[in-house]
Amino acid sequence: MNRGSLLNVSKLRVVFYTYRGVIKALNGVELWLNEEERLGIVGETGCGKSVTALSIMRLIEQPGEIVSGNVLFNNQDLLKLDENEMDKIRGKKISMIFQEPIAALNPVFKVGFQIAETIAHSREITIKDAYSQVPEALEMVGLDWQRTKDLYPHELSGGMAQRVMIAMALAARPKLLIADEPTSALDVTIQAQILELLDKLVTVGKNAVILITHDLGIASEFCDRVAVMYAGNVIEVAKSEEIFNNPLHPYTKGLIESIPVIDKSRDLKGIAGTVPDLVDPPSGCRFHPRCNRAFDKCSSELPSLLEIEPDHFVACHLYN
Amino acid sequence: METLVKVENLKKYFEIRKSFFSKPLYVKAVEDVTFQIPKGSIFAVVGESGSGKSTLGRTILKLIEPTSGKIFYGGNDISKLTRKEMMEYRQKMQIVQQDPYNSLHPRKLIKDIIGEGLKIHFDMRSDEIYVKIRDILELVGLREEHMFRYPHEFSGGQRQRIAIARALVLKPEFVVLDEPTSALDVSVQARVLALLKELREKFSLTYLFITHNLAVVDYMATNVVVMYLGKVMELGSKDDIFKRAAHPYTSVLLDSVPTVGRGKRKHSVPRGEIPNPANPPEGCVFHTRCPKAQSICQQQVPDFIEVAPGHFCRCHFCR
Amino acid sequence: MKLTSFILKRLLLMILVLLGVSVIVFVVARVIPADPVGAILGGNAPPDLIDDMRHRLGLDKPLINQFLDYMFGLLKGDLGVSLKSNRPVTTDIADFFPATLELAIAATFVSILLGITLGIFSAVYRNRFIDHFSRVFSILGVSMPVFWTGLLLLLLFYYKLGWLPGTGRLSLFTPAPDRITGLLIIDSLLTLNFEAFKDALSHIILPAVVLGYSATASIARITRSSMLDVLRQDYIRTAKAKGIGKRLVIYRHALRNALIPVVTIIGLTFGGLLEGAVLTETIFGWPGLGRYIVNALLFLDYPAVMGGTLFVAVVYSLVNLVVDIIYAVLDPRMRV
Amino acid sequence: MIYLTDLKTETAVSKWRPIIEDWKHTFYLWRRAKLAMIGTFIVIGFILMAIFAPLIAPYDPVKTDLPSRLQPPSAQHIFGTDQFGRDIFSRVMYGARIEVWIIFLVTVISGAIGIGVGVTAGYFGGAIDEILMRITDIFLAFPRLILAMALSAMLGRGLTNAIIAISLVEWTVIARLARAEAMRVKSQPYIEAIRAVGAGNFRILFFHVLPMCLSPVLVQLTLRMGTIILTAAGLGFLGLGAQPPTPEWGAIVSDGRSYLVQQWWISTFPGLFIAIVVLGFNLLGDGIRDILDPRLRR
Amino acid sequence: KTPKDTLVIAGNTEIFITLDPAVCYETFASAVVEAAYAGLVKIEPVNGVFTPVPELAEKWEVVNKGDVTEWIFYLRKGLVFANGDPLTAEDVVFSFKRALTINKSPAWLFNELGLTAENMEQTIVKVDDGTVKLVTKPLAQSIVLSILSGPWAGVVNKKVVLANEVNGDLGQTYLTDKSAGAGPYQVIEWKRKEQVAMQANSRYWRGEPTLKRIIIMDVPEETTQFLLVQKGDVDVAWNITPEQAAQLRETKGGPVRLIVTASQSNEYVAMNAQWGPFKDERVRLAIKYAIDYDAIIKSVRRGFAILNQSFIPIGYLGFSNNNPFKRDVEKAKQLLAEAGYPNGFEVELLTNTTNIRQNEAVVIQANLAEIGIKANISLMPASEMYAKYRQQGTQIIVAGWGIDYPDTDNLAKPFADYRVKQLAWRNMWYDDYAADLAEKAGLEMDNNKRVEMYRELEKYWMEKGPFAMLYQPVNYWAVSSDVVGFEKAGEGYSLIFDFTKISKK
Ligand SMILES: Nc1ncnc2c1ncn2[C@@H]1O[C@H](COP(=O)(O)OP(=O)(O)OP(=O)(O)O)[C@@H](O)[C@H]1O
Ligand SMILES: Nc1ncnc2c1ncn2[C@@H]1O[C@H](COP(=O)(O)OP(=O)(O)OP(=O)(O)O)[C@@H](O)[C@H]1O
Ligand SMILES: [Mg+2]
Ligand SMILES: [Mg+2]
Repeated sequence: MNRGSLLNVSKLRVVFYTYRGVIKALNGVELWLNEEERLGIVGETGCGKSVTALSIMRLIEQPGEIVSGNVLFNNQDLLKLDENEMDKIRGKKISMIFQEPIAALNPVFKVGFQIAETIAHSREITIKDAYSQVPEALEMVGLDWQRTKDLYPHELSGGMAQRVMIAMALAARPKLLIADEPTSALDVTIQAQILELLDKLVTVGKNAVILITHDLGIASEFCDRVAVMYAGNVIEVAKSEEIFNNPLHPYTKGLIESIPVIDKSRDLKGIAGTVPDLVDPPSGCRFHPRCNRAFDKCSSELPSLLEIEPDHFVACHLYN
Repeated sequence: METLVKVENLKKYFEIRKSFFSKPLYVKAVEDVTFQIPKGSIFAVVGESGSGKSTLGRTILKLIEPTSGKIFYGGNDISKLTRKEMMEYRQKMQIVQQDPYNSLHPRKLIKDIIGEGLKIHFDMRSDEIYVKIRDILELVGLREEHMFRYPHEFSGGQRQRIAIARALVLKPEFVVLDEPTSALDVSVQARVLALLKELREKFSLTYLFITHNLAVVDYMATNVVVMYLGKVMELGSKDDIFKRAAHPYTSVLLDSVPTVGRGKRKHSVPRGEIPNPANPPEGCVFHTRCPKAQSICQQQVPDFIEVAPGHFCRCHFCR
Repeated sequence: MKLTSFILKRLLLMILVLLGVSVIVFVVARVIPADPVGAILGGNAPPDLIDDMRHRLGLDKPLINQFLDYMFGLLKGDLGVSLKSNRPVTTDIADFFPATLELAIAATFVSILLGITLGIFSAVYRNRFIDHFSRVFSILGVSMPVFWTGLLLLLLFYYKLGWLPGTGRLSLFTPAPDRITGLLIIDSLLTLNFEAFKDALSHIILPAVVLGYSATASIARITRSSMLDVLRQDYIRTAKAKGIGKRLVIYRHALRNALIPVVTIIGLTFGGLLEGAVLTETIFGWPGLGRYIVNALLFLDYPAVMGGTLFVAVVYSLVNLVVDIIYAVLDPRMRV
Repeated sequence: MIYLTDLKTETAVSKWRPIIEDWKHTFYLWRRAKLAMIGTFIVIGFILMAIFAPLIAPYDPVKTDLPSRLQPPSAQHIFGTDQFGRDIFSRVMYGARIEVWIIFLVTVISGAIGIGVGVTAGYFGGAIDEILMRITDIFLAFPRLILAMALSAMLGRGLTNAIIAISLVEWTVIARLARAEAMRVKSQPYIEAIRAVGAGNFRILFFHVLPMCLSPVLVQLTLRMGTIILTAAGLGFLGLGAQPPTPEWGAIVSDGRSYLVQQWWISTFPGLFIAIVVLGFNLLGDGIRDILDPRLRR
Repeated sequence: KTPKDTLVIAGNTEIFITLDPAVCYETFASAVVEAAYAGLVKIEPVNGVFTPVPELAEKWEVVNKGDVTEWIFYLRKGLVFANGDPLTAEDVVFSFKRALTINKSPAWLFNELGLTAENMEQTIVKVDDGTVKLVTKPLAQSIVLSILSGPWAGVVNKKVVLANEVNGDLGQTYLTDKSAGAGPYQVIEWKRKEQVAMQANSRYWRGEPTLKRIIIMDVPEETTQFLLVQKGDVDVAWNITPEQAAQLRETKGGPVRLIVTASQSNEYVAMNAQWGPFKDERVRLAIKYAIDYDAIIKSVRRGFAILNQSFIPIGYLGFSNNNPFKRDVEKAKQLLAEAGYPNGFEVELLTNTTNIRQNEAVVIQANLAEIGIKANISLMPASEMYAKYRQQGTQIIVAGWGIDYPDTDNLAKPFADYRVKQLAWRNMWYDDYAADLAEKAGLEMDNNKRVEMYRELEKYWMEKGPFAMLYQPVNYWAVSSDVVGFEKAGEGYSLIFDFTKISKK
């Protein structure tokens, strides 16, 4: 059952082994993506957004482990590839940008080198040859290449660094760009710039995007579809207007009602309780201890992600 | 309304020396700030990162010494007081810091973290202190047994509550809240904000509320000051700022905020980035990024003009 | 901070430090309850001769005068005359320092090679057998008394196997290369004297290994922890996400960053090797400064002790200055 | 009042729980780090050896017995005997007491001076820092063995003075570390928070900054145990350490040096013990460092 | 592996200070000085007795003039220095005066003779190019001749020395690492901490020695030396340990032989006669009975020592082989009790850091413990120990006396005459009877009478003196079996060493 034409993640389970026990970080994540589509992933901190992204890239490391599931990318299961084959996907077909752009750049190499390295790898040319394409890449993201290529990461502002990251990520013209909170560390003004830039480049480059964010506003404005995650599960997926105007899952509702919005004075509800400990997660639906509409079944059975309305998927027993 | 805190021409410059021999450079983190905080208000300070918000809050509390200017608390000038003389005010003025993960001593039990101030300021027996801590923890939504835990056992929201408890246990009148929710999830943020509102009612507190999130300002504040590169750009009541914004910078900020449920929306994207604070632009500091900038803006520093009663703006064109 | 002014500042501070060192060394050398003159004249000499000698050396002057004399001498670059060798201390130092320097460099080389390799393996294979092995192996280096390892290796490689020579810097009948730097290996290369080069190299191996091994642990430890630290950084994740492969990630992206803190330790280690080589020098008959200073101290040849100590302090400070500069070059963040 | 009370309910816990949890966590990390475990056992064994030396040692460690001199290891003398017929095993056992004493004193003295100087310099900064650090630099630039030799020659010979001399050399390393740590800690928000509730410098320095500096210093000291033992041995080599017939390990090894080729057991066994104990302390120190690593803890 | 005409010695040259005859005073270095410089006379061991034989002087006359003695030395004809310059009386006079003017360690030996810097113009006189006159105190002849045979009395080339003088140092700097003498060898270089190289002097009056080159490699560590000689990389290991020597003694017939000779020195324990319990001579006697001499010789020296409880060593005038003390704990305890110390006392036992001394101290400590005396060992580097010793600051000390010139006088005076401010004085044994006797014996011309006097002194000294003489050490070297004649060469060692007697198979 392939729902997306580009990427299909199904039943993805990831655990981390720690002293307190096994953290069941992903508990059967379902996610799909069509070509040129933009998917937003939102959720509270620790719900597994980054782990999902890293699993797609196969970058989960000790003490973590992908226990089961499939990640089909162009109908090829990435989890079954060996490291060498995977290296041909990373940075070429799928690339990624991260939250702290300055920290994500290697402090001892000049910007130009780091971009050239990426280009060299993706086109399978030498780094020397790749330098000729650095100006184009930098200009694409609106940077003065003459000046920027010889700077070190610490000499960049956050906004510039994120532009460099974007240039690096898109230089290889990947099919899929995964952006893990690309703007959370930036000011609103810069955030707006970056998002606009991304929007432009992605439209031109016809890349599919997974945008991870905890700002529902960003997801709403940038993405075609939004997936809401909670404690290691995708609990609701829908078109972005739909999900904000007609949230079905109690968690999604709670989340939306917690957001202060300018010019819309209302009481903020918040969601009672805290995110569960994933070492010993609640049985059944992991949200049930915080859910004000929970009933018996919720604590015993994990709801699966079902299409309740056209293109609107929810994992909640209320809608069965 | 009665004024609780008044700040006059407050300046805080940080010296950064590039080398042993070269002349020192200054970061003008707070430059010539003047305002009054009415008693009982929630006085919000907004601005981009590095605009001097935290420095302003810390200077008012005299956690760092102001370079010049006056700070009045309840009519008394506290800007020149020594550490000893400040003691009395320390109890009345408190702070909740930006980062809940680093604001609690990692090797102390919660009861010691909260009890420290009590031991310093009040001559209390330990069982009295115990009761006080228990009560304040209950007030912020934690329980007695939490006293005997270490900070790392708490989530961000809980830590922020502990920090609030630490500030409130001294029965202060004035609390600086330095981005109390920026590290928290929205669902938790909503609850912390509500808690803060509730506590203000209960103890008739006055807040200096620092944030970069305009939506939160809209939800919380009664008065707002907008800062840019250490300078106040605009100052007024909440409605002045949100409904009748006079300064282009305020408009830019407002315009940049992403909003849910409105579908894809085209922003008027602001230009450029915040300049190096050690080397701010001549004239109006905002001119490099201002959509309305004229040649005058590059040369002349705009005055701080009262565009309406209680609504001030620092722009050549704000009238 | 600009590099030149940084260096200037450091040099100024260094002078201050050296002033302190010379004051302390003077005080310490003079408060020791022993008699240099007696030592020069030997156990049998009668008291009159000793008094006469003391007078001739100016040792009967008030301490403060002696101190001032000494400091003025220092200003002129004069470290005084060794009581024992009867030569200017500077000459002695010039004689013995190259050997020490050569050994310290070779030992540093060994310890860097060993330490960094072990450290990287440890970090990359953290908590596996390789990690455990290389940690224990490197710590054993500091744990074993130097003369013990030294004699053991001598017994094995010189006596039993006969692979390496036993003592000195050159074989007895190998003519020394013309002195240019005083470092035999370099001099022999410069003069294209390959026989001397081979000979000098084979002589330095054992002492360098013994000395270097003792300094390996700290380098290995720093490399390991710094490497672990770097491997956790965001930019390593970025590099992996680029798909350039594990080897390149480690060698290109992690190593350079991980080695930055290692450089400081290498500086400290090098300083330690300069002074700490006494026992190694003794076992391998290495004509170095370490032995010179210790013997001077045993002999109470205080001008030599003071001069030698001061000299080592200068070298130590210079080495650390150089290290800091290298540090700044390696780490662009320091180059603001 | 919904926001004030509706936190997740938890089962009641005792006030000891955090401490027990903390220890459980430490224990877990410790068990996972095999080398740290080995190190701990070595160090504990070493201390037990020191405590129970009189019970373990079959012979008087200082009594000479010339007829049975230079005997190779045998059932009677498992480590053999030295040039005076003293039982090496007994000497090694009793020697543990001396080593413990050396380590204890050096740790206390150099730890106290180092932390005092380092924390003061780091916390106050400015001129105080500048002065204290220059003094530290002076001691650092000094050739260490020479300084120790000179100092112990100055103070007079004997073990205690040698210990003082070693401490006076060792403190610099600690001071640097403590200073760096104090500088890091003092700029942490939680220190400012404590200042905000009205605490003075003294209170902050002693109750808040100092405790944070202890653990890295402790780790460093553990790692330096080896250097300490070996420096003591080096001083013994020059007649400045323990005086005979004290069975100090370093002294035994260096005495036995000239017998190494024929009577290998004289210096090999104590040498082995030095190596093992130093290894133990190093592994323990590395382990403590890992265990204290905040990245491994929550 | 070493060339046939070259002798390679591995030795610890750390103690080398200078090779200038007027300054050099260290045993090992003296061997080099002796090889490079010839004196008027030379000491030869003849049947175990040190006998002065003519060297540069082919004969001499002695004229007794009451309070002084005149010595006329006639030089051989046609003497030349190693560099070919002629050697005349002028050089001899210059050399002696030079030593007195420089006034370093050996100068006091000239003073012993009555030659001083003040009177040298009158007492050291060139009669003609071939004749030298010395005016000395009226000392026993053997004293004078043996002092004049020492390395300090080696003749230096006046021309060369003056040509290389800097700042009026009389060539001291120049002669530090070079030689300008007429001995069988000449020093060609001394690379400090590396090697001393000597070359045969083809102009030596007795003829060029067999070995053409002698190289002393600096190898500070004994074990390394031992390995080197066993491996054949050197011919001689100069400083081996007693254990290594003992090992060689047992393995006969290998490529390396052990060479032993009696050493010209003494090892003793000395008590400060003015310190606490030691003021009482019974206590001192008790200690002499407490010490286990045999054990020390057997265990510390591995038998490489000769039991000798007198200050007179084997081969010296008056040697009697009289060793009255044997370990007797009961007697020692009884003596202590008589002196009022039945429960013993505590004392600081001082010695220096060499292994042997340290080991001796440990045995003595154990011995003393048995009679209730608690001795705390205090180890110091030699320089520091001697400083304390010279200030009369010791309580009980283990030390040694290296003989300066081969006459009993050089032992009797230091050990018994406090007025020469030597050992007796350092130990505050202010005994006029002993002092007078030692002095008188030195002035006695009749050898038989001298012997009697020394016997008497010895007896008195053994009973009352503050010294417990432990033994006379034995020298030992590990020598490659290719080397011939080393025993002969080393026969008078620590006093003289004669390289000319060595050759190689
Ligand atoms: N290296 C790791 N070791 C142990 N646990 C981990 C590790 N990485 C992630 N986890 C756990 O996996 C869960 C999911 O983490 P993840 O980083 O995906 O959250 P997130 O949704 O990205 O949160 P945030 O918004 O804070 O980035 C968390 O409970 C976290 O504790
Ligand atoms: N201790 C200091 N030394 C030097 N410069 C400082 C110091 N503290 C702050 N600054 C500088 O002062 C300026 C204002 O800093 P401040 O922390 O007040 O900004 P902010 O508005 O609180 O930013 P943020 O939103 O990131 O918290 C910045 O440029 C900062 O670099
Ligand atoms: Mg994340
Ligand atoms: Mg701030």
